[in-house]
Amino acid sequence: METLAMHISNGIVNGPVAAVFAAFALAVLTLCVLRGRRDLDDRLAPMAGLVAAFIFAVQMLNFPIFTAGVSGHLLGGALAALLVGPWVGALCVAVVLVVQALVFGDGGVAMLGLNVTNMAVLGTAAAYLLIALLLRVLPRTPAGLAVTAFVSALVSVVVASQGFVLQYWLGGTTDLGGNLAGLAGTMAGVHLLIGIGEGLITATTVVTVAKVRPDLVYALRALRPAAPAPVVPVAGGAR
Amino acid sequence: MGAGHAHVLYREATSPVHRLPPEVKIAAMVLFTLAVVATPRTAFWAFGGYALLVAAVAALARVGPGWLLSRAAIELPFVLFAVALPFLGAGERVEVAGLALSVDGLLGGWNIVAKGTLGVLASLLLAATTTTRDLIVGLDRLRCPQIVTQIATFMLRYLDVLVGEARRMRVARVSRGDDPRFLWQLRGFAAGVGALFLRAFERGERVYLAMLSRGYSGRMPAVWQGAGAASAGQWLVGATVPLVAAGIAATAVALT
Amino acid sequence: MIGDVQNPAPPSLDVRGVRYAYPDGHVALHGVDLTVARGGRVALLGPNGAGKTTLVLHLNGILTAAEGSVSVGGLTVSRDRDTLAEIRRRVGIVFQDPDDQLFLPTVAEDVAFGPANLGLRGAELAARVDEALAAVGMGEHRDRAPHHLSFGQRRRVAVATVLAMHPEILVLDEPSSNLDPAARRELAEILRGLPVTLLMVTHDLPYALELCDRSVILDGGRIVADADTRELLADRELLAAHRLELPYGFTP
Amino acid sequence: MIGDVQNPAPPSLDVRGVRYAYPDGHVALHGVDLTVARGGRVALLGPNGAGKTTLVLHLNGILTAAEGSVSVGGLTVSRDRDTLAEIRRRVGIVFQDPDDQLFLPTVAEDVAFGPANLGLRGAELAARVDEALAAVGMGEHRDRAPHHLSFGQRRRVAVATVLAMHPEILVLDEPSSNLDPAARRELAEILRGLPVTLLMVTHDLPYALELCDRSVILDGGRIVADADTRELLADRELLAAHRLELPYGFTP
Ligand SMILES: Nc1ncnc2c1ncn2[C@@H]1O[C@H](COP(=O)(O)OP(=O)(O)OP(=O)(O)O)[C@@H](O)[C@H]1O
Ligand SMILES: Nc1ncnc2c1ncn2[C@@H]1O[C@H](COP(=O)(O)OP(=O)(O)OP(=O)(O)O)[C@@H](O)[C@H]1O
Ligand SMILES: [Mg+2]
Ligand SMILES: [Mg+2]
Repeated sequence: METLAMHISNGIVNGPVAAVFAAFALAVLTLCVLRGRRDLDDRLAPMAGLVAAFIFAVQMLNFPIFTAGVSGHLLGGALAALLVGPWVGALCVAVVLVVQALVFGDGGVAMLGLNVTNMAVLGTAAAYLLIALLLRVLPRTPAGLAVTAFVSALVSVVVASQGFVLQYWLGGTTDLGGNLAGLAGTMAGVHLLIGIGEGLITATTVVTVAKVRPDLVYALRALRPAAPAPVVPVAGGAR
Repeated sequence: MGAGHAHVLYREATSPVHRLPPEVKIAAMVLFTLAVVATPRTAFWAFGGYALLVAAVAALARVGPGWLLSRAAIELPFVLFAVALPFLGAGERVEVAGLALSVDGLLGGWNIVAKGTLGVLASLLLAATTTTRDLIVGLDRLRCPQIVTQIATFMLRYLDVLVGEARRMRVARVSRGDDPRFLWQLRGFAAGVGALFLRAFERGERVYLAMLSRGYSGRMPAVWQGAGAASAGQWLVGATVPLVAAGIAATAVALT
Repeated sequence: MIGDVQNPAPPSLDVRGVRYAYPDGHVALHGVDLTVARGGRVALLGPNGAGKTTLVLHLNGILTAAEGSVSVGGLTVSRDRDTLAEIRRRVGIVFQDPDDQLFLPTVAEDVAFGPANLGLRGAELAARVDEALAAVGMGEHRDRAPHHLSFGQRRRVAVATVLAMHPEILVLDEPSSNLDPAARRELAEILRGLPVTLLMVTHDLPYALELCDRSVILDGGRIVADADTRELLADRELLAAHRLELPYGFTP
Repeated sequence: MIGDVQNPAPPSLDVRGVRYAYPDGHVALHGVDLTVARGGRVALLGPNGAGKTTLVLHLNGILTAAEGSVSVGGLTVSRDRDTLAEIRRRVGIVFQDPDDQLFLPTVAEDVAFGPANLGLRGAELAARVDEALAAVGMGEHRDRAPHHLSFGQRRRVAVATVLAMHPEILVLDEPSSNLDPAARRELAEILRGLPVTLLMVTHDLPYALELCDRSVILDGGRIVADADTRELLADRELLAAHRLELPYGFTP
């Protein structure tokens, strides 16, 4: 059983494919910057920082799965999408990846485009689409929010892992032949387990925040206009 | 709570590498890595050249080999992946010590280990010689959009807030008779995480508002930008590493 | 103050009918009116949970009133960035919790943060920092990390961060708490010497008398008294109705 | 105290030669000796940064002395889990910063946390919580989030969390700061009525006189005076040497 982590390091995927994905990631992030500027107010700025810090911290906790040295970590795309929205959310995850690549050597700098595509773009996008769908159909209760958070986190992790499979298929430096399907299966299986952990953490975190400070949950503000946020623009500064 | 400008990997020292403006170091490190990745995997001598280059910069920066190698362990999962490749790879096989290994897999494994390690070492050298604040200043000078540097600034600061609030919560618990060995032994890891998140947010929000009260407008004041942007001379000095690497890479491409 | 033709200078602080509810629905201010003339020195008294801190946070637009308005030297607090920046330049707030105020890696940098945001540089900036740190007696700790200081030391640095900005209007939320008695007196001496408009929240009534000629009492989110400090402190019944008491053995 | 054959009960607190340096190398305590007999009431005075909070954090093993030893009712503070648990059961500490004390989602849960860890359940637990909250006048806020209270309200809840544990030894770090004057007096009344050993850090000298018959002065990490509170407060020179002063108009 091989060991997989989500941060692709240098040399796993060939240069041209990495370059194509870097261009793709850059284009998407540019869009996020343009759209995110509108979202980032006095409430979202500290939240974006905290979400990034939180993801950074939990990504540092690599945890072993199975007995055979397979390790994985949380990705955070769903948490980011729920709390700060898809645009700023993708930026948060991307910032984490950039800083990790630059100063921790976690994920190769040359592979940054691939990592950003998988975790920041695919992961966040998949999560947000599901969130948008589920919040509309599920009841407006903490349980509904918890299910939304759990499912979107789980799915986003699996989707992100399949991004790696796609990239490896396109430009893996070693031809795995028939083992590619095996790689896809292993990645999906491992990340299903990671996704359950990620789903639990995302759900409890978001439900805790929503209970005390519903005004802080972007998804609830943006997708449930029926429950208007308080008129105050900057919330809860006083202690 | 503090903005911990010296992260865990920073090595306090004064060296020519430490003094180089951050934007130069970031650009050099990124270009170096790109050159390494672009090198054909069979040009073994080229990787030796890169290793010498890394060693030279490490010596200049007064970073010891022991420190570098122990910190490079972050790469371990991918090294294991690389070790598995010779078994998984398709195509022609060779016999090594009684095992039938894929030639393509062996080369692929080597490719990952060599390029991955060089990339990790390069970023560790950047980390060892650059404070997080300088890193952000560097990104800012490289025209990174302000929203990104702002998120990065807050992220680095909130890491301290998270750690600080986690410490406070632990002190609060143990002094009232609780006995958790780890944060996640609280009544469920997740519940503790949710509470910690909220606490850290509210603390950070108040700090942010207090910063606004003192005139913060999304960007750290210009005095923070250290000694000023890099001069042409500094850019030239910094360019030597990626230039040498590019030379090696070009030769390697031409030869294979 | 309305139609005050004699004195065309606008009041330093003008709070009108401010109502505020926290996001959790808790209403902290039920229509507060307060005017402080330029150079005025006012103590804001009241029991715990009265809404003093909440009111303070309205004075530079950190919280925005649900109803009513706040203006600072004639400038109305709004969401406009430039107006807010100007208001925050004029009003310096020392927060009740020093941990909310300090965030940079060293004391000196933290004190420099505000003036640097005002555009000061080089020697001028350094002089501001030195002066402010000397005023609170923390000069020797300038290179230490603020979160490695004692609570009282952090409070002093928090005061210095605001003094260094030379604000026109100084708002202090419980500045004397956790200070040792000498530091308390030294702070009073500094405050007395500053040519600013002063609004000071405090539970320490003798301190209020020492520094402010006028006092207002806030209780339950409403201003319930506004008078000369000496007179107000002499009204035991009024004080008692709002959980205020003079310390034993003290007569104003 | 050594060889005290008349009174075989060990002192409640026995601190011997405690030296402590923070991880950044700053030495906060340079050999502190302090003994408090069972039922003793001692005020711990001293300027900002003297090391008072650091000393307090040694009393239940949150910090561990580099040299010297601390014992509580004869039990020496060590790293052993069971000993630590027993010591933390005996010693209740109210921290200087209420944010170091409160961490649960509601006030009532936070107050119940300590007694629940002592094994209390059901009606008995509820009674403890009600009693403690009533003592600090926060009963009506029992279902609110502690971090949504005013600073003074949080301080009161922090006191309640410790009162609810019925500790044998009560250590309070600046309990009266940020309390309104009535709450301050009410707290003094509660403390006077409790049958405990009391160690109180304070900058409020009249408050120390009101509650403690003995006072020690800590300065620069060393105990520099230890005497009857009234005598100590009468020694103006000693006080002044350690940045302590009596408030204007107060005579002990
Ligand atoms: N973040 C918050 N969310 C909800 N309610 C809050 C928040 N902060 C304060 N409150 C409530 O608003 C009211 C006013 O609080 P405020 O902090 O203004 O009181 P204060 O007069 O400053 O008290 P103190 O003297 O204790 O500092 C209180 O009832 C308090 O519980
Ligand atoms: N976490 C820390 N790291 C390093 N030094 C610290 C830390 N906390 C406190 N100190 C230093 O240790 C000394 C004693 O601090 P302590 O908090 O015990 O003072 P204190 O007597 O409680 O003061 P105050 O009256 O201001 O609360 C001070 O010089 C302080 O700067
Ligand atoms: Mg207050
Ligand atoms: Mg202290």
